[in-house]
Amino acid sequence: MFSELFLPVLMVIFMLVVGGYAVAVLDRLVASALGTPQAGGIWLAPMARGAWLLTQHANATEAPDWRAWRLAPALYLALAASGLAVVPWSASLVATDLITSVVLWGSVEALATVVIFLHGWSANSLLALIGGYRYVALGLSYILISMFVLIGVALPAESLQFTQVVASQEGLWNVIRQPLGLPLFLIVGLGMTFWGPLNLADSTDLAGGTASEISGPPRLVWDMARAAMLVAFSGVAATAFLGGWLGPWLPGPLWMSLKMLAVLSVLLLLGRLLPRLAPERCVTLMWVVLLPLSFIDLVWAGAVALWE
Amino acid sequence: MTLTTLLLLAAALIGIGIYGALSQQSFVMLMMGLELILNGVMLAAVAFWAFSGAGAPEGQLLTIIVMAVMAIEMAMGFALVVAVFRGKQADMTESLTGLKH
Amino acid sequence: MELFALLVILIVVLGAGLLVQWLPMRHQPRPSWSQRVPFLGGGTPDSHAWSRYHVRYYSMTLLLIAFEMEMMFMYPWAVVFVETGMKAMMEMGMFLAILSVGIVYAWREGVFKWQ
Amino acid sequence: MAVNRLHKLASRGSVPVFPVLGKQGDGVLRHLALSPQIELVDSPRYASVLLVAGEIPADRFEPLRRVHDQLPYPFTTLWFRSEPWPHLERVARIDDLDDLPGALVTVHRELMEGRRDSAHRLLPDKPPNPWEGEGDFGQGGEGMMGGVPYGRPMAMNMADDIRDGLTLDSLTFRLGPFFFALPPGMAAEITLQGDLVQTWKTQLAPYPQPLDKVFFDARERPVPIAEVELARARHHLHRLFHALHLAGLENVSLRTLRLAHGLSTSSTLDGLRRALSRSGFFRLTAGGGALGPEQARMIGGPAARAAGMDDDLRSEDAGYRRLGFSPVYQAEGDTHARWRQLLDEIDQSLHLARLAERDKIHTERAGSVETPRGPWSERRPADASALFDELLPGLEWGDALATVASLDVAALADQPVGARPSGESRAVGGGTGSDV
Amino acid sequence: MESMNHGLGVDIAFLLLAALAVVTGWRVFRTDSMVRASFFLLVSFIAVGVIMILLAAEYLGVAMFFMMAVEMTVMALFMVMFMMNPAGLNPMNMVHQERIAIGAGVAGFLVLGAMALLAAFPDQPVPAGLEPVRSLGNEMLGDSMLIFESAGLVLLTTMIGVVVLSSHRGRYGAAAEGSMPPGLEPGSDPAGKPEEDEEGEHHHHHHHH
Repeated sequence: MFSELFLPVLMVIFMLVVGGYAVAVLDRLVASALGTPQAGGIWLAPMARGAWLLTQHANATEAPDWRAWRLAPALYLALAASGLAVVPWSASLVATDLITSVVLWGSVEALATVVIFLHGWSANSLLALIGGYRYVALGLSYILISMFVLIGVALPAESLQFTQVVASQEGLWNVIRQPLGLPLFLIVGLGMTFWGPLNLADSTDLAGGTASEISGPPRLVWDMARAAMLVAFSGVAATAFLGGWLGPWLPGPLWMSLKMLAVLSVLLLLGRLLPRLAPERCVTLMWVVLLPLSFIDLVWAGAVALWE
Repeated sequence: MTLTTLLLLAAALIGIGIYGALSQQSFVMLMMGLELILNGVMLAAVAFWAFSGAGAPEGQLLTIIVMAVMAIEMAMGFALVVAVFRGKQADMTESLTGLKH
Repeated sequence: MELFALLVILIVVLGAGLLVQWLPMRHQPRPSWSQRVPFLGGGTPDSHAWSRYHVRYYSMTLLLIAFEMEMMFMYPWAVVFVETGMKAMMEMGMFLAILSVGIVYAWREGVFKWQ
Repeated sequence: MAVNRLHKLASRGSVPVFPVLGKQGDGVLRHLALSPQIELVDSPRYASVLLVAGEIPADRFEPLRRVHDQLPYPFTTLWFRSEPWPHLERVARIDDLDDLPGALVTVHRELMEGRRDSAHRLLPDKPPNPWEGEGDFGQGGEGMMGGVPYGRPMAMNMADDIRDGLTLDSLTFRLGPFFFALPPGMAAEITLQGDLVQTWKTQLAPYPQPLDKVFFDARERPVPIAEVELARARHHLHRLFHALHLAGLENVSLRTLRLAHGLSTSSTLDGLRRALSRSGFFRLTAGGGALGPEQARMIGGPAARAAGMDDDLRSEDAGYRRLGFSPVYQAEGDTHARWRQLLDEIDQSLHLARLAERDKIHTERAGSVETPRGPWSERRPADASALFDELLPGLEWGDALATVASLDVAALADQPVGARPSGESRAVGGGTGSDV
Repeated sequence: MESMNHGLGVDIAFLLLAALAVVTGWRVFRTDSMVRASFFLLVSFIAVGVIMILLAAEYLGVAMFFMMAVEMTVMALFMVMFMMNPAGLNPMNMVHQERIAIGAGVAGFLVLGAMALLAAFPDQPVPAGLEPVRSLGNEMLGDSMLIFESAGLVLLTTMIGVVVLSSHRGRYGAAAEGSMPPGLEPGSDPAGKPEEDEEGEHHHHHHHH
């Protein structure tokens, strides 16, 4: 009973906490590397920020949808947790090994759009509402690209299970076998965690967008959920494209965390280097440029899977 | 979790869907009722697939086709609402007598 | 059994998210009305933000629901692709071609622009 | 015991400051952006210290009270070179720019460790309209769309949508003088339908912006061209800093600010220009807002040159002619063209400054000078914020704010930078005037 | 899939999920805020999806999640766009012919319930070793390939129909401008033009079509 139930829960909670902290520290490292000096110790700053948010009072708007407003950050955190639960750390060490874990990750992405819109809507304030609605345009567009790319990954594995997907990359990692896959999937990752160029939900021109009316503990949970979703996404990207736990010499989980850190730093770097896209151009880009590219990636993956 | 309990649940969902579709004044809420009916139909289809269909693949395909019907019905329904709303800002089922003008 | 573990994980993390918000706020006073005015750089809104919001991409969303169905068909196809070989590739190629005709038509009609 | 350990930990982080800009306040903003321990935030909800930078005119006191009350507990205020309100107790007032960051850190630390108690709300604790117990079910509203449910009326549809004929609810609100994306001090009444601007009425014009002293001297007597061109380049870089923050490029905007801070004839723009063009700043970000010919003539200066008009007072000046100056201009006149124009002008100014410094050339023609805001012959360039009223309707929210950030509409102040407004008694303390 | 052998945990889970589905289904029509209504429906769909997973139809259950998440988001957008008082700030009663609706609902439930209780359905449970996704895939590409391709065609017609109906500004300019119904005989003035349009070509936005 223990290993069946409590081990997965402990694993996911451990990944959430350590992953969230790693994202905060890595973000500050990338910022100071790119020239924004960071005050105080980079390792201590996330703790100090969390403590400050816990002591700050939570804000309220005039007539919010209270339950949905408090539920949305927690739901986003729960989605990140279910994403992390599906990531395999080694052939046997995986929190929940569903037969259709690839489809479950697709539904986590779709439900993330629902939760972010709910967070923007339930504050009943203008800037949050615009942020929520703008994000849904992006949120509904990146789902298709993500699914084409993930189906391309599932082709050689002949199954929708992440452990099988990793097993199918025994000979060659998908990042080399399907070259278009990882770049497209990184764009989906930026969209899903509204980070950097695709940050239409909590952008600076909306004074914080969906999060412009929250402060104190709700904002702490929202930031932690965003960091956790970044970790979950980098886990899935490492599993689908970088061969998960496969790798010479080092043990499986160590390889997995190295690959996740690599994907995380690429995402954080992209987030700092690229300006925010205009929403209209973003939707057109997704549908007219990236979708055909994911078609090509799928056909490429099919051809390679057939001739192997 | 026997076949009858599943069918009772599906019947309950279909009942609520019928109530919703008939009682709501707004076109969009009426479509919510239809969605709930199709939800019950899908549950019944899977229940039959699992208990008395010996896992026949056609059962799953039927469920996917019902989902396709739900998606298409919803898309066309909202497109009609947009077209009608652009004509005359009406959303109540009573006032939508004619589609022509 | 994995499903049960997944549900437990969801419930535990959801509870943790709500608890972290609720515990510190238990003894915080309800903010005053002057603090609850939405932030507009010192300005005030005339009405509630909740309104019949004029979404500008509504035809894109409708197009998406129809296109989303393709996803439903493609996952099982991916599982049996290697077994069935070239036949599967041809069938899915036809399926994708049919639906991409719809997208090219929508693009020509300017559906992806802000209506 | 655990609580004050939390407070002690909280006091060690960076100081979240929400800056409210008064006259000559944006210089303070740029100075603080460079100090690492201060974190300038976009919304009062994210701050624990409200910094009032520069003197706030009386017609903006009401919005300032609103913003003051929107900070969550525990918070406090700090007044820089402006008179704090009498009824705020134990409020710090700073006049010297150099010890402002230090003062902010100490105020924040005191606040976190409880040595300084939080400021109190100024406005009464009353809903915008009384609603408890009124209306059909006591929520202050009647019927479907009537009454003031929970204190505010419901949004009604005022006018047809200007683009796709669906008449849905439009949201009217006033975007205040302290919204960081607008030029300091500007307030406007905006009507949106969805995120598309239907109408834009500028209500409070932005504060007149002070220019470098060298432009004032250039009107009386010949001044070295190198100094004029460096001041022009610094002004453009400061505007680029605000726009890049709005576009989400934090690091590049701080790099622009550092470049402006230590600007000399030897500094170049190439690294920055490559970073911007490679990141797609000129193609994929929010754009739009193309100026018509008469609008361009009305505003003048770089914005007009971005719209294809090549009039520049410098081309009539013999000194510039000797340096081989010819005005650079774009064609489209929209937001991206204005940014390309700005970068070209900075490049040109640095090039002219290098040549002029080598040959010690001075301006010849006194009486009129081409300021970064526009030509200044007999009258100072006036405020052009009325331009937004016709330019912005029809733009999406992001495009509208990008257009506002790209257009320099504020009028020129009668005093150069750093000179205290006549009303102030004490002259500015240590700090050199020019670096504000 | 041991979940099929009717363990106690599975039965409890089923009862909880059934209650959740019915209650949220009921709340859909009882709540005032449209966004809450659509997301209650989403919760009801998710509950049905989890029940499907319990029934060993793994793929269908999880596919329900992402399919319904997208549809309910779009449903929420449109309900807020077209419904008066979308956020339910003024509690409203948008119901008509209440009695008939309740009667029809209860009647429907009774009829189907009776059928469920009385009819004898063949008892052929799913074979243990069946892989649902693989059997669905083979079925789709093999015997019922025709259904699969015709579904694609129907989806194409839906996409074109949706774009024609909903987008205002097509390639040839706005839909409303200048679009006049054709005359009965070629070249005659448009048939069925309402009288009030006679007073000149003044193009009025509202009642032009």
